Order: sequence, then C-alpha cells, then structure tokens
Amino acid sequence: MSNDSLTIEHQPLKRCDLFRIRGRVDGETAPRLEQALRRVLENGRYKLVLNLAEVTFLSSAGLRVLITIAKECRRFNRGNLYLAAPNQRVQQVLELAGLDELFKTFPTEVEAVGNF
Amino acid sequence: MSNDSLTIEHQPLKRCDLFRIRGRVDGETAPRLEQALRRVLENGRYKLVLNLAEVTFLSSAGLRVLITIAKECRRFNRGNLYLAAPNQRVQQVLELAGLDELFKTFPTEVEAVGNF
Amino acid sequence: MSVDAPASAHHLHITATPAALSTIRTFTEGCCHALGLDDEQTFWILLAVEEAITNIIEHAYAGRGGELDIRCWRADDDFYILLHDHGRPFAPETVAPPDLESPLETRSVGGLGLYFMRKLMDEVRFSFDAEGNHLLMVKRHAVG
Amino acid sequence: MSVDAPASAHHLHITATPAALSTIRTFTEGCCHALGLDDEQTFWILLAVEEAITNIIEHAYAGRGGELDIRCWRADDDFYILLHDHGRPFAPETVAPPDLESPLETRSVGGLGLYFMRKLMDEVRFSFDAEGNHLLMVKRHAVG
Ligand SMILES: Nc1ncnc2c1ncn2[C@@H]1O[C@H](COP(=O)(O)OP(=O)(O)O)[C@@H](O)[C@H]1O
Ligand SMILES: Nc1ncnc2c1ncn2[C@@H]1O[C@H](COP(=O)(O)OP(=O)(O)O)[C@@H](O)[C@H]1O
Repeated sequence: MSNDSLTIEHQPLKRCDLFRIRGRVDGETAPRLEQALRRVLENGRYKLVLNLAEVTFLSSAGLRVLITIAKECRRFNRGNLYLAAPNQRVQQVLELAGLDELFKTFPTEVEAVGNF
Repeated sequence: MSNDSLTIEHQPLKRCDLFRIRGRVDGETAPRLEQALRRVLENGRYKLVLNLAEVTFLSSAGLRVLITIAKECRRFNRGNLYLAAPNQRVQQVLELAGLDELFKTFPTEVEAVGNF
Repeated sequence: MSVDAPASAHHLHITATPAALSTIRTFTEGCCHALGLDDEQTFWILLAVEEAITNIIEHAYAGRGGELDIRCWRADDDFYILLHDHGRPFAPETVAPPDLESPLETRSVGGLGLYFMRKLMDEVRFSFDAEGNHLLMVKRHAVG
Repeated sequence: MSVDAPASAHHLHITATPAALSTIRTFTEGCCHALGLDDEQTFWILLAVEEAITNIIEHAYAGRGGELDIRCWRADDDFYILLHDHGRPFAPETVAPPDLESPLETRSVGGLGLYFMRKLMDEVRFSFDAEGNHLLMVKRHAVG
C-alpha cells in the first residue's frame, strides 16, 4: 500500500466534529472514512467539518461516502457536513461530479467550524 | 517604530469573532487593540477568540485590554473571550500576571472557535 | 475485441482484489511517466483507471477476485489502456447517467464511476466476448 | 540618589513620550546585548523597562512629555538600569499590590506594571529628591 494511504484525525469540539483527512480516499480506504464518520453520527452528533487540504486522491468511492454522510447529517435539519480547505485536485474532482455547489465549502477549517 | 508593530486581523464568523494578533501589544499599541475589539462589542457580539500565536511582546497595557474586554464579554453571560495558541512568551507573561487560569485558553484557534 | 495491444505494450497480470489496487496504481503511474505523460495528465488517468478497476473488482468479480490484465501503450501522442477480465459481463448502455442537477437530498449516492471514466477519457469502449470483458480507454493528445 | 551610574554607562537622553518608546526599546536592547545578556534575559528586562517607562510617560509626566535619562551598565555579572525623570513624584509603598487571586469578574484591570517590575528584577528602588525621580532596577547574575 502506498504511503499516502488514508489517515483520519478526529477532533471533537463543542459545536461540531472536525476531521482532518490526509492521503487517499479511494475504493480501498473509503470504508474506513465512512466508519469513522458514522461513529460520530451514532453518538447523535450531526455537525461535521472535513478538512480536505491534504487529500491527495479522491475517487467516486470517496464521494459516495461524502454524499451518504451529508444526507444523514442534513436529515430533520439536525446538522450538515461542511468541507474545508479543499486543495485544487479535490476541488476539480468535486466539480467533475457536479458536487462543488452541493457541499458548503470554506477556505479554512476555522471558518467552517465557526460558521456552524 | 519597530517593524513588529501590532497588526490585527479580524475574521467575523457566524458563531464568534476571530482576531489574529501579530507583533507587539504594549503601551503604545494596546489602545488600537482595544478599539478593534470594542467595535465588535458595540455590534452586540460578545464571543471573541484571540489568536496570540504571533504576539512577540505583551506588556501590562495589553493585559489590561484583555481583562477589560473579557469582563465586558462575560457580563450577563452573553459571551466570553477565549485565547488561542499563545506562544511560550505570551504564556509566561500570562502566568506572571496570574491570568493563565482566568482566561480560557486553547492550543489552536479552531478548538477555541469550535468550543463556543 | 477490435483493438489489440501492440506486443510492446506495458503489461501487468494480477488477481483483481482490493489488495491489488496499490500495485495497479504504481504500475499505471509508471506507464504514464514512461510514456511521457505529465503529472496533471497522470492524475486524471489514475482516477479513470481506479474507477474502472474498482468496478471490475466489485461488479465483474463481485469481490471474489479473478484474473486481470492491464496493458498500456502510446500511439502517436495518444495514450491507450486496455483492461481484460473474465468476470460477469454487463450492459453499459443500460446504465443511466448520474443525476448531477438535483439537490443532495434526492441524489443517488453512487453511479459516478462510469461517468468519471467517460468525462476523463476521450474514448471508453466496452466489449464482451468469449475471451472475456475488454475495456479500452483512450486519452488523445495525452503527450504534448 | 545613593547609587550613581559609572561614567562608562550607556546613556540615552530623550523626551518621554509614546513616540519615544521604540527608540528606548532599541537602546535598551542594544545595551543588553552589548553587556552580554542573552535573548531570554533581554526579553524580560525589556518588559520591566517598558512598564517603568510607560508609568513615567503616563503618570509622572501625565502624557505631557518631559526629560528622561536612561543609563545601563554592568558590575560583575549584575545588570543595572537607572531611569531619571523630572515629573511628579509618587509613593510607591502606598500602591497596593494587584489582586492575583480573585476571579476575572472582580479583578482590577490595572496595577500590574509595578508588580511586573518587582517580579522581573531583583531590586526595584525608587527615590525622589531635588534633582528629580530616580528608579534603579537591578538584575543579579544577568550574565552567564
Ligand atoms: N465492470 C463492470 N462489471 C459489471 N458491472 C458493472 C461494471 N462496471 C459498472 N457496472 C455496473 O454499472 C453501474 C454503475 O457503475 P458506476 O458508474 O461505476 O457506479 P457505482 O459503481 O458507484 O455503482 C454499477 O452499479 C454496476 O451495476
Ligand atoms: N512613575 C510614576 N510616577 C507617578 N505615579 C506612578 C508611577 N508609577 C506608578 N505610579 C502609580 O502607581 C500606580 C500603579 O502603577 P502600575 O502598577 O504600573 O499600574 P497602572 O499603571 O496600570 O495603574 C499607578 O496607577 C500610578 O498611580
């Protein structure tokens, strides 16, 4: 496995849960991302910020996770999933999928966290 | 005036107002800091985060501003002033003044913002 | 299949499982560089290939693994990649394109893989015959 | 005053106004380095001096400006700084120390300047006579 494999850093804050995602989000690693996010939803927390600054690769398997989790967060207006600091590659992949308008995206994680 | 004179960056967020303070907070520059913070209080916003990572000098005149503004923020339980990312010098000055326990301080600005 | 890889094509034979993905990636990346593609082009080709291979692992072989051949080559300044597996065939023309217009709440969570392949490559041609399933993807003017 | 600066002391004569603070700072920093103090020591001395000068500008001269002499020297490994102004004298012994125990809500916002000077320096001695106000601050073992 190449050494930019997925790492997930989770920082629970009072207002929301911040995740710093690093490396590859692909068919192989996306399940791990989904699991990490789902664990937070299961604790009744539905305000998530994903810092994507250091995501080096994002495939449709990763987007599937983002869409699934964002849907669950938004249900009953109980929360949302914000994206923070996507790098150019990530931004291009989101645009390719027509998702760039659908996720609320902030240039920095502090703006994402501060706008919940 | 030395070139590390005070600069203040203000980022209004939905939850709170974030200030990044850089350079010297001393007898000469403290009034500018007070003015910048007070302008936000006058708009009815009482949740402030001060990022002190790049403060190079902090004298009692600066502490006076922090105490004054923190008091106003906390009045009627309407808010607070959090400190973020104080460097070692700043931390030592806060300790010298016995203020380190009185201000809620977070290692990063995102934790400060996320905990309002 | 109508297009045959030249004998000089780069070739990887491997069992299609999730564990093989990183080897496939390294192989494909190496081919791209050896054939003169820049990092930008390589990134998008890796994404298209990732989607194609993931589908073979998940859908054609339904997670049970199976043989996979990957061949890459260049003709003029066009980049070719040919995938060959022996899994279940399917009817690509019956797969509805993803709905990119509706809001997130009503959007399907999947179906982006084929769409990405088609957006990223200039040609995406499936064929299914007695020898198995073939997928040819071409990126025109990939070198330049 | 009982302690006189040696003739060899570094000396700055300036009008005590807020605009003079950066010159005073540069002068003091230069003295510290010339006399062999490290950056750590220098930082804390600059803080003590900043507090002392701010008080002279604000309290002794009440913002109207006035003459100020600063002298720095070293004796053995002790660092001396002597400030001399002609403003209003005061009674340092009547200034109550700041309350460092009570919660923020009930704390006074000021009164930390003298406290800092006393905490940071080993000796802080005021004297007031016909020639004006003198403030001697000593940091022992400042070098080495
Ligand atoms: N190589 C394949 N073998 C069999 N079926 C496939 C293959 N590739 C795609 N499919 C079918 O096409 C559908 C759409 O594929 P795709 O766009 O990649 O989205 P996803 O894999 O996320 O469903 C799949 O759900 C599957 O039914
Ligand atoms: N150089 C001085 N000349 C006159 N009064 C002084 C001087 N320094 C201090 N004082 C008096 O002592 C008080 C406490 O000083 P200080 O601890 O520096 O706190 P602050 O200046 O914030 O009030 C001042 O309010 C002032 O009344």
